[in-house]
Amino acid sequence: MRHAVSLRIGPIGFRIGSDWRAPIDQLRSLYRDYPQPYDEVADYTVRLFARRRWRRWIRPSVEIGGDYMLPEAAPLPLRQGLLAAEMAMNLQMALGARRYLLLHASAVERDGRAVLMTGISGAGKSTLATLLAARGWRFMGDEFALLDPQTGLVHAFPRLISLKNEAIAAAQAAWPTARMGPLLASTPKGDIRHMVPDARAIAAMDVPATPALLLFPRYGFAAAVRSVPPAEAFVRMTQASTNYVALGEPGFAALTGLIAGIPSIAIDYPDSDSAVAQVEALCAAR
Amino acid sequence: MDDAAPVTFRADPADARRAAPLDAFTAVYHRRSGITHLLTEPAPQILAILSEHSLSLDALLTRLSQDYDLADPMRDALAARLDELVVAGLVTAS
Amino acid sequence: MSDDTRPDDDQPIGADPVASRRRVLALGAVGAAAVVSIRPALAQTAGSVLNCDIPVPDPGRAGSFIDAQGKVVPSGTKGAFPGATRPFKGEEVKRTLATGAQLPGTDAERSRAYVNYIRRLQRGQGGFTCFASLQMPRG
Amino acid sequence: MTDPVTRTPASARFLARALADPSIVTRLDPAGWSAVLTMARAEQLIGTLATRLDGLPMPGAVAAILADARAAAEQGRRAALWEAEMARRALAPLGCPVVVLKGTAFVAAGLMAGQGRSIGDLDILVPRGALDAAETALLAAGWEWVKPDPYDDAYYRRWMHELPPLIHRERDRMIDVHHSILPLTARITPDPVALIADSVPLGNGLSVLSPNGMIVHAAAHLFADGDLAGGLRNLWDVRCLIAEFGTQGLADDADRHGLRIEVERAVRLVECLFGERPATGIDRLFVRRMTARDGWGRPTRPATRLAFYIRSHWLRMPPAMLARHLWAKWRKARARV
Repeated sequence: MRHAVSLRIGPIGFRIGSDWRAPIDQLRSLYRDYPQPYDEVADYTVRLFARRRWRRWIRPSVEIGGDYMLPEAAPLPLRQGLLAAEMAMNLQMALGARRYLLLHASAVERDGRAVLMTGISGAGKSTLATLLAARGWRFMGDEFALLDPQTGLVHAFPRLISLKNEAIAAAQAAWPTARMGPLLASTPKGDIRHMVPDARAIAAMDVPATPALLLFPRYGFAAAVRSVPPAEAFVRMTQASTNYVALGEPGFAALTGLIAGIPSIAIDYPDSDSAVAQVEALCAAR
Repeated sequence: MDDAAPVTFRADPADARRAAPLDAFTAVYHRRSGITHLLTEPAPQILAILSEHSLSLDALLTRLSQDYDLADPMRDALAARLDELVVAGLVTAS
Repeated sequence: MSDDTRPDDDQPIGADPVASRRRVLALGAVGAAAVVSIRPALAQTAGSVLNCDIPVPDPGRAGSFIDAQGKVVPSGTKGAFPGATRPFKGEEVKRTLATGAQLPGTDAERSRAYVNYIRRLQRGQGGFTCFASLQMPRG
Repeated sequence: MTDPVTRTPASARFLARALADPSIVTRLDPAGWSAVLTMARAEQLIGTLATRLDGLPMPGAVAAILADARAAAEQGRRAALWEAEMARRALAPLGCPVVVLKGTAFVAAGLMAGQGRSIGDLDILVPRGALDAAETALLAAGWEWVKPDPYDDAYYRRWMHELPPLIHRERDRMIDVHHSILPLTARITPDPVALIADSVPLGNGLSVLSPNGMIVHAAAHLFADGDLAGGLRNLWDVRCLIAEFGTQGLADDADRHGLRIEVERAVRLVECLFGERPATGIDRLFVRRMTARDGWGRPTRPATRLAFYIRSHWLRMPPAMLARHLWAKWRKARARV
């Protein structure tokens, strides 16, 4: 394609091609410290393209494509091209990943032990992971945690942190020096701004961790902690994984092993500070 | 298709499945279909018996009441459980 | 294998000396369920990463009306509504499902009919993947 | 046209050659590998490629991607066979032959064409007289209509060679129940009775078409029905069937179903795309269409694609009916605005 960039996030290599220069320039800049795909061969190809040739110039509209596509993916205006690229990369993972059990969770690590935080979007996964990282945890990812069925270890996928609405200011307050992408105002998901994970997260992204705790955070409730029964945790994780069924028996073994091996805990929290305190208290108790 | 002989039920042998007990439920991966099922009592018990024997509904009810104290020995309830297992493909009726 | 849950003589249950030798097994109610099959979460996650559309009705049935139950009925059916003039955004549908707010550009009854239609979507129909992506596990 | 020695392939021609002669991939550089992997995914041939290249020297990243593709194909095979088994259980009381078709048939019979193949919906062929009973049995066993649209439904029932598609409400998998291998409106009318009579029971309650029947079906599907989308994969099926069973009696079988031209074309194109034979005449256009894919996975050659798209409608319907069909579709589209 006319404009292209390759990069690797954790173990996953991407090749992104675009009909326009701008999204590629933004990716180049924000992902400048990330390595190239292993052996220079990307796992997934992503395409940002105009459905009709004239759409490159007149009200340019970015279609999301690649190795794996959803027919209902709606195009985005060119000024949200970076968001389109991030969506397309996530989509390749969600639909194509087979080497790892993909858990829709943010993850942080300390002393080789990983805390996984899963839940609906808006539960505060990204914010929590960012705030914990600001307190000395290693950031592993805000969207996907990659569980290796062969080893039971979690691999990092520290893509750009996708901050929405109020989370933008909160994350910036925690990480005043962080590099930020452009503010993408009034996207279908509200205001979005991407934050580059800190240098340590990028430098250590090839280092996996042993899962230690599975959290189901929920924002907007009085602080509370309850243990999640294994069957409930299992079912919720099958639904929080886009490739659980596709993986077959290795996925079953990996997920039942994870649930049996570590505590599953739901935490309700009224604000980020309480959540950080709750998570750290739970980890200290272990 | 219907005749006098009663329908008999049968399950694949136990090694056709991989099970992981989770509290009151058992997660079962069925190798042939690649589908995961979450089973609760009495489904695992029924599967265990039908993996070794082909039984009619009445014979299965008798067998279960020999092995267990049935809290509610209702034929209709057992028929409903078998129906679920047939729909899930874990048990065949013939 | 926990399939093999034979009576366990070592496990005392209750005080009754007879019952203690045998496990109690409940067959459950006729309407209850003892088997739940895990379905692909498909684009659950894609939903949080993707901007998607749900046309009402899908393009294969464009021009048809939607009745109060969400069924697609022939154009002009009394009491039914014409299809939406533009597809709804995934986020709009999500908001409606979560809060009960009306879909944009509709009144209460029409919004309910459309939501019923969307709830009935199945794989293979336009908008299904988008709808599926909104089905988040309950927090 | 692409030179097979090129390090970064410009069309799916290279992919076809790599399937036939895997050793040529050793010449690829990283950009070339990326292009081939992307094309193979776009043509739904990544699992097949992975199976063909297994064991060859290649970069570690490529080996890992192809290992994933093989695992995905294996899981796809499992799901396809299970869907066939569930259909068998539902249809067993009918006592009629149930012939599984296409990808599911290849894996059910353990054929080379099934190795690594991606498999979509379940396609089965049943005698036309059993169609109503099959429909009733499937609906009772958890399948539901995908599109309850009156026009489409009437159209299918009157003119198509299959029931309107059904989907299973628990497993989300589709089934197409055929009673012939081409639409009743097509100018060519194959003989489904003969196809079923020649079919081969697998011993598990399901049957598959005879080897020649499979080739005839693949050729009919390729050249007398659709617009050649996925054509490379379907032609690879034919290539594997010929490699495994030869072509003995194929011409006679093709004649029986009025598909001689299509079957001959399939055999020729196999030799062009997977062998050394140069394409001549109109075959060149078919080769152009089937390899119209670039290293970014994009469809190329829009004019050729459009020509084959129009041709597909022409093949399926007599002109008056085509006009009626397009009119009904147009009115529906207009009513929407």
